[in-house]
Amino acid sequence: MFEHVLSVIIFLPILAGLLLLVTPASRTIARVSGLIISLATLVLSLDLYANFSATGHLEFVEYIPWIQSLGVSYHLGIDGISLFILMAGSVLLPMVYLVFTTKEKGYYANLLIVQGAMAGAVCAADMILFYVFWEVMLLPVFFMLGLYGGPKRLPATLKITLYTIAGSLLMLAAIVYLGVSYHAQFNEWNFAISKMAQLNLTGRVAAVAFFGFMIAFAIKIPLFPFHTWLPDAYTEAPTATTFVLSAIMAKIGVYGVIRFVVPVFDEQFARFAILLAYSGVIGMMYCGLAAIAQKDFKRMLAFSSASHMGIIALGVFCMNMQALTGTIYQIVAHATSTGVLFLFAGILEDRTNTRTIDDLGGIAAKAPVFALFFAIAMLASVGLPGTSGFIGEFMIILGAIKFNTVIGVLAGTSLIIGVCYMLWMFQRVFFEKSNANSENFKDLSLVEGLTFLPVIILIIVMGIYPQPFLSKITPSVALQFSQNPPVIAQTVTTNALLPELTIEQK
Amino acid sequence: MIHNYLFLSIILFCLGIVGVISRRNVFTVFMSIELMLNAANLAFIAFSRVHQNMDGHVLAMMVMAVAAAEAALALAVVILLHKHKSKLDTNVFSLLKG
Amino acid sequence: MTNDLMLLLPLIIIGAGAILLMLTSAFEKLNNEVTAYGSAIIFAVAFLVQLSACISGNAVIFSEAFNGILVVSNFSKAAGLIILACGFFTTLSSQTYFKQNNFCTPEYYSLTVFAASGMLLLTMAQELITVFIALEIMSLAIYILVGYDRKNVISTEAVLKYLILGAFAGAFFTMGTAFIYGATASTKFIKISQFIASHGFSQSPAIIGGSFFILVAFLFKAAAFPFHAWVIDVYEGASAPITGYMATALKAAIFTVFANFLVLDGTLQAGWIKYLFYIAVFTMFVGNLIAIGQQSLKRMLAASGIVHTGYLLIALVAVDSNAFTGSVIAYYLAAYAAGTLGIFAALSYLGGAGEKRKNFDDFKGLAKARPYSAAAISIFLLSMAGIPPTAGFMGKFYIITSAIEAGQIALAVLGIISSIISMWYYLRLIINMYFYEAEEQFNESVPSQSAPICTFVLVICVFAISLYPIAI
Amino acid sequence: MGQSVNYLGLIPLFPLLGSVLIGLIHVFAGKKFRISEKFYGILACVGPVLSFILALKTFVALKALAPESRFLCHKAFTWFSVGELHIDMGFLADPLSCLMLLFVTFIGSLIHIYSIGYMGGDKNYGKFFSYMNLFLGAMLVLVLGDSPVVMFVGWEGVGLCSYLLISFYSEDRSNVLAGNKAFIVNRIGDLGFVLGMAFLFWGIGASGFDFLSLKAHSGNLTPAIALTVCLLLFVGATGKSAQIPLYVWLPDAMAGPTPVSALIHAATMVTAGVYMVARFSFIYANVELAGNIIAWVGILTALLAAIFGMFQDDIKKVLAYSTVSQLGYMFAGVGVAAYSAGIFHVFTHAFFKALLFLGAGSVIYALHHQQNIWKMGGLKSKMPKTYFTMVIGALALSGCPPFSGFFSKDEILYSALATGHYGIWMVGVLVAGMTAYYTFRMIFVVFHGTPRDQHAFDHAKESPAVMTVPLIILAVGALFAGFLNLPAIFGGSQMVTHWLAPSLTEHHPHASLFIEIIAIGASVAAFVIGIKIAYTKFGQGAPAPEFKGFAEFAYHKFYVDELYHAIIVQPYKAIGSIIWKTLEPNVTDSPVKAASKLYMAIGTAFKVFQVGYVRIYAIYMIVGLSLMSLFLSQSLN
Repeated sequence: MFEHVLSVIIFLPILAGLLLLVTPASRTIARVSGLIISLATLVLSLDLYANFSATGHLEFVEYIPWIQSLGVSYHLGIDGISLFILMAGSVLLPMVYLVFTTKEKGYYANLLIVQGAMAGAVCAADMILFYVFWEVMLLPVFFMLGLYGGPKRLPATLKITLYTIAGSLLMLAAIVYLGVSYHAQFNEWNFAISKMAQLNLTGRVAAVAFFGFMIAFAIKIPLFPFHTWLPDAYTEAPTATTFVLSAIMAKIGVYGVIRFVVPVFDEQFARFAILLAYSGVIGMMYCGLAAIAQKDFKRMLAFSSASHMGIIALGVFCMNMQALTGTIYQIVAHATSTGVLFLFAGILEDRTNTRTIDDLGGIAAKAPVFALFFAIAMLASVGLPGTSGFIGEFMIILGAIKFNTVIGVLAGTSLIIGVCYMLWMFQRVFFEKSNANSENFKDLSLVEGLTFLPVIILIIVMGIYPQPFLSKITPSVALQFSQNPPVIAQTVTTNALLPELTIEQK
Repeated sequence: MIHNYLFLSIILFCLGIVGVISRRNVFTVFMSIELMLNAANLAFIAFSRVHQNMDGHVLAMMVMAVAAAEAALALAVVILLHKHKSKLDTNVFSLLKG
Repeated sequence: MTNDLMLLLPLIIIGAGAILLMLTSAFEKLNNEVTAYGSAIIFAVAFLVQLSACISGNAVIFSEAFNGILVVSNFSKAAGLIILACGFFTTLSSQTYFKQNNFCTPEYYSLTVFAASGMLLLTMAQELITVFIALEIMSLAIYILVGYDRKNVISTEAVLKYLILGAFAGAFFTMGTAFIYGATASTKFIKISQFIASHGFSQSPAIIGGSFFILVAFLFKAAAFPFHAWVIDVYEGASAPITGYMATALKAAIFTVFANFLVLDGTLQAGWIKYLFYIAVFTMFVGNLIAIGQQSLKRMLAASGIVHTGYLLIALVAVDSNAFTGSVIAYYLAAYAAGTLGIFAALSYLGGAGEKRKNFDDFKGLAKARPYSAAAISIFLLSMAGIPPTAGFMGKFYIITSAIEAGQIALAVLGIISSIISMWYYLRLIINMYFYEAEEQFNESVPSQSAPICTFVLVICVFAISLYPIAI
Repeated sequence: MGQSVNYLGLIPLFPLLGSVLIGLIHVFAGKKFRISEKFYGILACVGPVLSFILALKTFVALKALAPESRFLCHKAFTWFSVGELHIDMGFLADPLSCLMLLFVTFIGSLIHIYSIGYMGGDKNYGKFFSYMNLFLGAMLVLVLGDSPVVMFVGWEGVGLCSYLLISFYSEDRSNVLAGNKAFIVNRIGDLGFVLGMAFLFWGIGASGFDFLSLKAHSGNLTPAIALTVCLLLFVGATGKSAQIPLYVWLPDAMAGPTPVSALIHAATMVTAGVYMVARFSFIYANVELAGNIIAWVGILTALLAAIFGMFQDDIKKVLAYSTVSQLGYMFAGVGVAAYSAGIFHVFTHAFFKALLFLGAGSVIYALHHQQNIWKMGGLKSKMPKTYFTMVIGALALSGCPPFSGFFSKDEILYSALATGHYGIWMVGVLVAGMTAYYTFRMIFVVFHGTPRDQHAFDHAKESPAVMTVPLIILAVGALFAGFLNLPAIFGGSQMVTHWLAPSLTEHHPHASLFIEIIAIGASVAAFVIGIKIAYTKFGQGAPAPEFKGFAEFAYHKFYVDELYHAIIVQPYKAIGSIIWKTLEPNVTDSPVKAASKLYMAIGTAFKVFQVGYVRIYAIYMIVGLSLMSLFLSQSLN
């Protein structure tokens, strides 16, 4: 493994994307080169994964000073938490190039850029660097949504962009506040994420900074009630963008919470965790219920994704090891399942020219492979044991019960809510009789089938044999909790309704 | 003694301000500005006297020179304005707004 | 003395160059082209000299020249670099601009260089009357440049407004100078500083009043609230390259001298910080609110210029008068200049004959017809909006860091909120360029390559500056 | 800890592999290469049969051990391990699971064989067997799982298969809706299961979350958590085993092919709840309140379903309600802490109910998918084998001595009586009578009397051997399975109860002979009365009755489905559309919308200040300057 592998994973796609944009390449060239680059990234990531030794600390560290007077540096590294988000991106993105063949050059170029930027945000070990990538990853989304989106794309574009930028600028202020506080407390400028955990933050300003971070991440995740950009954006965006947004970008929001908020603002976090947890749970239920009212399957998946993100975020707020590990696992599981579902939705839309659930029917009979794959992804998304979706959800619910019984029980309802709309949709789209729209539906081609096959297999493998993955995650998670034993690990909310059910801290 | 000079200077300055904001004729406005500059000059001279050095005089001369340059430009602008609209009312020139 | 002259070499080159250009423009054989390139060469030479001075970096931070009237510091050098670069790009953009607009004479370039000489002087000035003279050298040249299109009533109206209000502000400056002179018997910064140190700032009404008036004049030139109203109209009336020039070089010069003046004494700065705080806040927000409703691109950019003035005022509020380096201000000025100049350079060749394209809607669908220009403009806008990895982001980052470091957390947060507000009108142009179908073809050929090249170079600058680290 | 044997993992693996294989062949090669039905059929039976053989092997191995150490386990791999949570993908064979294992694989194999005939000609033949194998695999995981979490894998897996098989004829919307209903209702139960597991884990799971460790630490549970766990797990059981209030899905589930109804919705899956309660007997035994609740819910379900069963006119619906009713018995049994009795009834029920369903399937097959009993009649002569075996099944179901159902049902009723649950016992006896009534109502209407639909009757003929042979085998089971647990009063040794004893935490009540005789007497009397009424009304053939009053109410199943629809489904959808149509645009999104409106409004308003008059700009300056000076003078004072 060579030294700068993370840099290559980040900048290879970005540079390739930029190069595609500035050269008059044809769209075929764009697609092929995008595919090659993303496969190259995949190979590198897999190698990285194989060599990752799960020490819990950052690995593959790269460190180049940048603004020495402020301690800002080009500082990369991954641990068990970031590794999986990075992997999710690397594994999933090549599919887009294989499946969607007829898009414009800029589409593929932007995809490449967003892939690199997301990798950068995940690998960044310096807050400023993180912020840079965090913002950069929005730009391709902006252009893809605005250029290649649906008919109502402009308001959606504006909404997501302004919403997200507003959040992230608040985060910038909070980041700077952290750096300055570090300077004040240790008389040294530093913006390294890992150093911030040593900060002793109290008072109102710290609480404001905490919300600066939280709001930024809450918008990205999106956490109720900051989710209102999501239905429009997910629906109007071209499939690949929705895919990127839901499968990976939303996860980076959760990642941000784990990386920044939990270790740094331990006190504030412990104080507001219950509030945030309710926000997660309510969001899960709210979006899940809204999903049932959708006529458009893409929007339904959008709400479903938002609903799942609520539960994923909840895992972070429960502040125990099972829930947090569950969250990270669920991040990957959700990325694979929902991501693939969005791609399938894209295929459905491409082939039938409709997104209305009621216009379809009987596809299972016409396209058994497609239906099979769709069903597996759907079942993973509803958390069926034996698929990837179960492990994470189970651990999150487990942790939530420990954290607060009421929240745990509410979190459990995701088992029911998710399955309602999914089955209903599956029934209307895949079962029943076929009609004019679905009469000539073609099953997945060989290339498409082979494209999706690894992910479908991954979904099942991750459900049946998750331990190899978990063993890479747990050291980092354990480290996270060992860093803040006094506050976070001991915060257990007493259940006001049924005090005798409160789980004791051992 | 100095106070009297200063009072005069300030009164002139204020008159200049009032002229700028109340008059609409371009000429009068420029003259009002000249008045303000001259008020400053008066103050310079007066302070120069107080401090018993000639710096103030030099400064006044500089200001006058600059004022002259400004006035020259102002006249050119006035001519231009007149060419365009045949009027020297500042309110006429409000195409740029909003 | 020789040493002093060496330090002033860029200024001398520019001054001599300006006079030379003025003289040569009497010859009819010298057409606009030659003058344009001539002035560009003058700027380039001066820039390189300044750059070599920066790099060779004589360790003396405060090298006095001319008996303390002028001081060459790293800050002034940096500001000088920015101004010279702005001049360079402005002349080249103008060259292209005047292929489509025919009110140019060779004197135009001479005046550009003259303005630059005033600005350079301003960055170094450490004496109030020198400041005044430099200010007027600069302003008079800019007045003329604003109204250069004599046939155009808009342009004339712009110069009228600018002239009246500028002279009005100038009068305040002289009055303030007179007060300070009255109190301290000197107009040198160093003497004023000594006087305040011995007598105290708040004990001396003349110092308070005088510095107040001077502040007003600076705030006017920098277009801060409530002295901002002119800037919108004047920018609209002026030609695109000159608007860019005003927005960047002039602002750089003003903020340099403003900072120099403000830090001459700690108590002076402390006395005004409270006001500057509110002014900064109002400037940012008023600028934003004006920008929102604008249909004309230049008016929007003018209003956004007001907002950026607000950010720079944050930096001013946050400066530490005891260890003043001005690096944050200089960095922000450079970052802002790169973005703004870039846009105006692009407008110089995209505006069309007689600047027929000036509204947001006129640029709909530009990305299809001219993808590279649209991309460049987008990058500039993103830089102005402060989106990484552009220079504008780093500038904003430094400003916020310095503000929080100085304990001005509220100001930092308000600055952030303001940039959230500003996001929409920047994105609006990008959206117009990219996400709409073209209403026209943009098919006229670009008359000359210098403005496009400027645009391209500035794109590189936007990224290059962002990588350049500074010390706070 | 028990002995480790590797082949335990293979037991569920065979059908699972079979399922994958058949599924792949069906999807990718089925149409292209015209794979014959025979090939599918044989392939499909290999897995179950192999599993059955291994189950026998397991049984032999267990038998060889001393009763108190009858545990075989196999930890395939660490499934997931995070902090104190450590879950192995482990399998546990103890007497309880071994019993389940045996009859699940046995009946599963039989039904697979039967399906070869029944499903003949279906275009999704391969798909059917793939699902069936998948089901069997999942069921075996459920049975063998050595921790609640692994059990839950099977638990949800069988639910999935149930869904897939109910909506097997997916072109018909009502079938798919029935499938959806089954899955969703099951999911509601699963929520209880998951929450129960969570509480259990935080209660005592930290030192090992497999059944053996849990059992060892069960004393550490606080009463509150123990009760919570019991009730939550029981919620899970009500979903899977169709008890009040979640029984509604099971009758609808009859939309699936009949072998599915026999295997999943009668013999195996629906009894999982009982199995689970027995599995957790070490907790339930200590929480009497939970036991009582379970017993009452069970017996009331039995009553309710029996009432519904008396008025059904679909042959499968009759059987479905009878299943619900019998499941109620089983819960009554485990509720009064007679776990072995409950499990024994599961065991016998599997035989006779599978038999009845397969028999019904045979009838339906013969009549070309006619399910309405009022279109049948007199089939006795046409289908003697079916008739004969079904009567055996019916007698077993009705609790006629000495058929298997008699012994197991009697065991439950006796336990209820002996532990002092008189109310439960009385209801139980009543239900026994009703069972006899509706079962024989069905038998009489279908097989006796005169044909009601002559055309269908003429074309009806006995089913092929592949279908009747399983019927006969099951009939033998239905006849004799009861003797395995012959109580002492009949000279038996209660083999099953003793066999199960190491797995269960159970206290056998020592009741007098008198009580035993009362229990047996009442059951037999109820059976006789029930069958008598049925014979009087339907023995000679009767027309389809008109339902009035209570009967009509019962015919419509007390309108429970409609009620659920009105108070759960409709509000759920309504909330969804309220959120989407009202809340989202007008409330949640309104701050954003208001902000953007305000933004544009202020932006437009601010243009007013740019009046364009230079004089006014100067006034701005002066006003600003004056205000500043005002503050200045303030601050100086």
